[in-house]
Amino acid sequence: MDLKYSEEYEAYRAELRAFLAANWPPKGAGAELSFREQAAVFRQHAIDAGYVARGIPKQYGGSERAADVLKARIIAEEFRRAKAPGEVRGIGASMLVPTLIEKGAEWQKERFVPPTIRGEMVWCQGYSEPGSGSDLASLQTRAELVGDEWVINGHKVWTSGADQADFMFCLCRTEPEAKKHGGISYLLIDMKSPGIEVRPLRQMTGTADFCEVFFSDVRTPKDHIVGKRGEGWIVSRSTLKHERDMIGSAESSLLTFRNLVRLAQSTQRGGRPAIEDPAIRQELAEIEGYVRSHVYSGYRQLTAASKGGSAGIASMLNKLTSSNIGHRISRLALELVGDAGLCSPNGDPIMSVNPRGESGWVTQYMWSLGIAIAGGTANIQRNIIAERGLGLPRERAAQESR
Amino acid sequence: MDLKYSEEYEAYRAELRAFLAANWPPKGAGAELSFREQAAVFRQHAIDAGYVARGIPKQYGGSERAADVLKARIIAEEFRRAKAPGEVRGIGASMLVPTLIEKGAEWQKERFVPPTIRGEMVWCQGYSEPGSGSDLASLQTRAELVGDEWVINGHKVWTSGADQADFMFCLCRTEPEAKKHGGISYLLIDMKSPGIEVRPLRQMTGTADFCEVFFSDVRTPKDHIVGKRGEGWIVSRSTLKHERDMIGSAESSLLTFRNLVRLAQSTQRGGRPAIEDPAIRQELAEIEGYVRSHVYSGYRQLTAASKGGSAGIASMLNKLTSSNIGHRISRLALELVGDAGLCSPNGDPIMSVNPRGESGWVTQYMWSLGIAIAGGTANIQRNIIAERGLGLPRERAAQESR
Amino acid sequence: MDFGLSEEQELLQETLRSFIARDCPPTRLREIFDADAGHDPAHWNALVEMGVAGLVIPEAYGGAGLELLDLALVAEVLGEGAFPSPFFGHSLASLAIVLGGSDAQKESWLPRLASGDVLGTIAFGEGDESWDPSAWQMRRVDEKLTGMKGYVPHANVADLIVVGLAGGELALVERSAEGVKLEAIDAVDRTRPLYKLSLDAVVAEVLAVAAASRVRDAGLVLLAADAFGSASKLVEMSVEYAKTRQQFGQVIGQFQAVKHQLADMTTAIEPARGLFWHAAYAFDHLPDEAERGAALAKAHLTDVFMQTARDAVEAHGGIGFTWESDVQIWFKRAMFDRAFLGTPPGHRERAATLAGW
Amino acid sequence: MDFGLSEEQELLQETLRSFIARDCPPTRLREIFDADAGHDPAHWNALVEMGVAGLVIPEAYGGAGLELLDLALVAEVLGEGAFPSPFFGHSLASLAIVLGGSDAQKESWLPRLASGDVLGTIAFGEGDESWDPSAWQMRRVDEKLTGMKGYVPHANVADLIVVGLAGGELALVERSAEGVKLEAIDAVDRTRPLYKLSLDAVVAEVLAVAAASRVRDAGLVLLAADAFGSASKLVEMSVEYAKTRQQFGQVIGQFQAVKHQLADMTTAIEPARGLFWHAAYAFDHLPDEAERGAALAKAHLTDVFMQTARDAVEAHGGIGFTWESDVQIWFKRAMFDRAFLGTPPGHRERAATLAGW
Repeated sequence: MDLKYSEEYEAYRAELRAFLAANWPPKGAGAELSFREQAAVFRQHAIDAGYVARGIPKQYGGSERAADVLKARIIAEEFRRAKAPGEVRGIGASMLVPTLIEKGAEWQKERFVPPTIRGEMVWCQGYSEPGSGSDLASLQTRAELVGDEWVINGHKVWTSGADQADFMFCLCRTEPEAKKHGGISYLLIDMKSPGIEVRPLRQMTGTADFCEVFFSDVRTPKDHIVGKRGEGWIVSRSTLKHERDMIGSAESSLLTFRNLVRLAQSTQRGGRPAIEDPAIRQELAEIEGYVRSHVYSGYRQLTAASKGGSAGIASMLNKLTSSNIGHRISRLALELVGDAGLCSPNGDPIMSVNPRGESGWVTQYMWSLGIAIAGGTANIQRNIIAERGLGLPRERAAQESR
Repeated sequence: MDLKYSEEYEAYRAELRAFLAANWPPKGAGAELSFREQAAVFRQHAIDAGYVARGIPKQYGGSERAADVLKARIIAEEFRRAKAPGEVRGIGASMLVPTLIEKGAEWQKERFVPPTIRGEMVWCQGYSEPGSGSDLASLQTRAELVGDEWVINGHKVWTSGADQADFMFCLCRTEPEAKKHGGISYLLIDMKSPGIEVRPLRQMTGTADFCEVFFSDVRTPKDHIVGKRGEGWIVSRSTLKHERDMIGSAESSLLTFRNLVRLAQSTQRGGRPAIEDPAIRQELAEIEGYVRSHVYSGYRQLTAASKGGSAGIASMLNKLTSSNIGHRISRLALELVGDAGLCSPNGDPIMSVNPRGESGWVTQYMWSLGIAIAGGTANIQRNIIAERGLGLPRERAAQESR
Repeated sequence: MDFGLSEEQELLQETLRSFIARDCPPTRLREIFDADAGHDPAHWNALVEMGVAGLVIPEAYGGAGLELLDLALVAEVLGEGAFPSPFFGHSLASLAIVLGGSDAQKESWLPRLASGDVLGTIAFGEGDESWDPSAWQMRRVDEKLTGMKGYVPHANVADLIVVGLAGGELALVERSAEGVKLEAIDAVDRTRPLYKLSLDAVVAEVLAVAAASRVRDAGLVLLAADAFGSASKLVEMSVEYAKTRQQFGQVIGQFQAVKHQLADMTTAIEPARGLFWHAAYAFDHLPDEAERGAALAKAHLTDVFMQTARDAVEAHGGIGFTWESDVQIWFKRAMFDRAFLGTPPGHRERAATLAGW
Repeated sequence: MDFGLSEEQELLQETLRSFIARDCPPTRLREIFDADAGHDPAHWNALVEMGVAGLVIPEAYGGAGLELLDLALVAEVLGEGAFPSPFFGHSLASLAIVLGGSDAQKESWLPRLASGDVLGTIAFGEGDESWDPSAWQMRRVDEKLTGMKGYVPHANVADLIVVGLAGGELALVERSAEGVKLEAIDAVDRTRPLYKLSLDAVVAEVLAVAAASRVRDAGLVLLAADAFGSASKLVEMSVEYAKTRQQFGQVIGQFQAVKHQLADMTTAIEPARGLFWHAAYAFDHLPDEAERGAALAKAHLTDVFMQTARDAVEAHGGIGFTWESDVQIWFKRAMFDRAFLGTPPGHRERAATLAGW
């Protein structure tokens, strides 16, 4: 165990810092460009230097470097410190691209990967449906092969950014007679196609961070399928795995916890800062036990991955740990904000010292629920831990239905 | 709503107090008797006066009074206040007698009820087996009819007081080819029969409050069966219901809670009484919310019963509520006793102001687990609430296995 | 010894339930909620018709002369329906005059409050959790009030506002009086909209008896009752959902994990019914237990309601998190019940002190 | 950046695991537990052979010169086996001299502690949760000690006792010295028996440097490590039980409720492994974080262990509540880990203060 980085990595970090100092924010003529243009120019430099799109082959626009989780972490840390635009965010780069690299046809990689990792092509994901939340196998959206085109009819929900996306990667039922997972295919659909209707899906917070997407005879070319017909389930599995890791981030737990401590320091309770209340101190220290566990478990997984191994069952626990922590943090926060709990996530409490911060906690209180639900509910997570992690047998009902 | 007793009941209470003042403790010659003899004499008076064995017909030695839950409560309160011996305690009077009254043959009632309600015949219960805890349907102890006798072989566990009992009421498998609940009969067995071996079963507390009972070719007469052959499951169901009510008592939760408050008042924490610690105050008041809920829910069930009705699902929740409360109380108690948590339930902590009390809490900490397990685990309780109370469908696995 | 409801009380609840089922089913509730309308005046008129407006006003003044328990039973049913209504503020304003008014004040206001000609509300907290009468700052100079009140329910439709003053007295202010200013708050619970009230040298009438703590206690009991009714409804909705929603080839209510969560939700709320019953009964009959009982009932039931609301959202999965789901309406009602008149920890601390701990 | 174990560390753990599996399987553990024997001297000799007795003693004094992390990894494996051993007291006594001894004191004691010729233990608490050095009352007059210590682990087999003095100094007392009196306590955890120690004008040698807080911190980390190993073992035992125990015609591990309880138990303990790793590492490498890290690790892990022990008993049903069940041995170990050196709330309050909260 050694929590310092070795000399090799410290040298790498120094080199990266020099690169960032030289290139971000842009100087000279570059400083005159719009942020979007600045980001595009910088990102290309960063790809050329091997700091971005490291896992993508050069022929598809990446920098094709050997996987190194420690370097990845250093890059993340230093880019964040410099506030420099790193990997393109969003579901296209994080979920579709790895899937295409692994399972896509050559032309698909050539056409879709380069613009996606440059941020020029934006994606949305069409998995969830009103009747099938955690149970993807029961999805109903149909795609029928008519001549050289798939004709798609159905309804997807919980589609983040569908209103801004260029393309969707989508699971559709293509073999209606096949059972369960068998008849599903993984299709790519141009969001400008006729017959697509996108409606915002408003959450309890009042904002609409998701969409519903309706398909009426929407057409996409026959070759816009990833993997074989009926194998979409398998194609999608690796992608879902990535999503789970993304959500389970220990760093966001730590960040939220630090904000909670600040809240307790800035809130009054019975005429004294709330942080001086022994009950609050106990609860904070108790939560910190879980937060630190989560963070160190992340270090351990990182170390295991850097040695080419795995931390075993620990990586299956991230999501549940994260949502458990989110629940506890938000509960204490709601207690601390007091009257602000009467106001909507956008409303300012009367006479509050720190109104924005407090209504932000109301939002967080509601979102802590959304996070517990997203990417599979807690019950699904527990099933995964018990069956895949602990080796317990599947329930009879589940065995029969598959 | 009126939390006072009506005049009729206050008159009944006054009459009862006069009876108790006159009869307990015994005066004159009666005062010379042993406690056991005193209790027997007094109890017969109390039966004659209609205060004890009220639900038992006169022909079987009872006082045969109309059911009246308020009177029953007044009797319980006043007997407790006078420390007078009321109903005979134990599983014979509380579980076997109601079962016999409902399902027993005439000769069985005549022979077994009177000595049991007088405390002269002591019973133990043979339900649980090592292989079947919550799942009575899977029990293995066999009883084979050979001539005019049942010949019993098998092994029972968790039998309270088997070492002091005269008789056992016992579930045995009599029709080996019948499935599940079908082949079980309810037999009465003399504990002095050859072939019975009773061994104490020691709990984690170090004491042995239960026994194991082994049967090797134990014989009991053919007519010592309650109900028909193969119907023992049905016969036993009403008895189990009584047990669940007994365990779920709100009054013992209240009593334990009051002791917890006293513990917090008498324990020091950081140089001050623990009860002055805001974290302890919060936790106590939170627990009190549950305790009061439980107590008032009991009042409500009592009132409903006194009007000949039922409080619906509320009565299914007693057991789980009680063990949830027990868990929370014992957790806080363990925190309060501090060093006493290093000592066995029988051991005194060093330098403790109130040593007996503290090791008592260690016992309570362990027993709070025992209570959660006894009479069906929490999971079984949740199943009952969900299926019988909320009307949710049974699991497929459970459906198939029955 | 009777810890149960009378036939009249059960009838009152059933009448209200039928009325809400008919006149304010979820579709209508939805419309009011989405339009941020606060309530439907026709609904309030119907409650007035039923006698709800004057339930605890003595018969001598045109009311029904009933007790806090009856009012709490109404609150329970309104909670079940997440019914948008000025009931809460009106009831407390009426109680304030019943408990604290001089004969003349009663004469002047109670008949009109009972008949619904005047709608009342209360203005207690001034922000920063200043719900306790001892924390109020509202000043009175020459019979005129100047100051600010933070969260006044349904103030926009109220004619009469009972305002808490520094020192714990209560005063009556007419909304139409000069110097009264209202400002809508972006409140989370749209079934009980809140307003900021500013008074600038407003003429006011001080109530004869300082009954602020008693009115606060009654408010705590009503919130506890609302929480019980609401949480019970959420459990019912979750159970219904579990009986119909299919996943993995069966209704989700057949999964043991879902069953047990629903059983735990039931176990959390159902036994707590007696907590608000007892607190309401104590308010009128057991003076030594009234204040503490109200504090514990509010703390316990609004905490349980909030947790039940979280559990109900989870039981509904993704849909429960949407604006379109009815569950969120109760979720926000839980936020109101929990924070209004002060969050649970403060009441628990007060209960500890009242017990002599 | 390497948050993982070295090959040597993994080998050390594997060696110990194999040893315990062979020489102290549950049957043997049972015998020691039921006989209230405290430990098996042959087991201790084997640990000494493996170098465990001198793990953190510098090589110059015949030890292995390793760090607290290595010691904690041993504690973890001993926890897995609920191994009855004087390891805990001996390790802390050795550390006390390593950290606080003069050269002469080190010379005199460390080689013999490393070789196992001398067995050590510590005497800190004096009852009523007086675990913090600031609370000690033990008096020293003319180089002689008089007073009482409450819970001294394995004192009956120890040759050397490190005693905490009023003011926070540490002193060495030989068990055979005149005026030393031991009295067995009826301790709940029979794998680490406790003794009451009375000193009446006993000759003692005061350590050169007052290292009491550091030794306490090391003890907290070892208890946290023990708790992690023990709780992990309980989860494993519960999973195994659920895979074999039949109820209602199937193994209970097929019931979703049981599955989810086991998943929750896993989620409670497994991520917390890094908490004791990090605290142990901080003890030797991150002085600013060491004290607070130890306090949080002990508080969190021993709380989780206690809850895991309760859950494990419930997962085993009735059998888990019996003396015959192995589960109860770990349950009692949880009670030791939780209370020894002070219960979690005190450490959490200290952690809050150390953070400047």
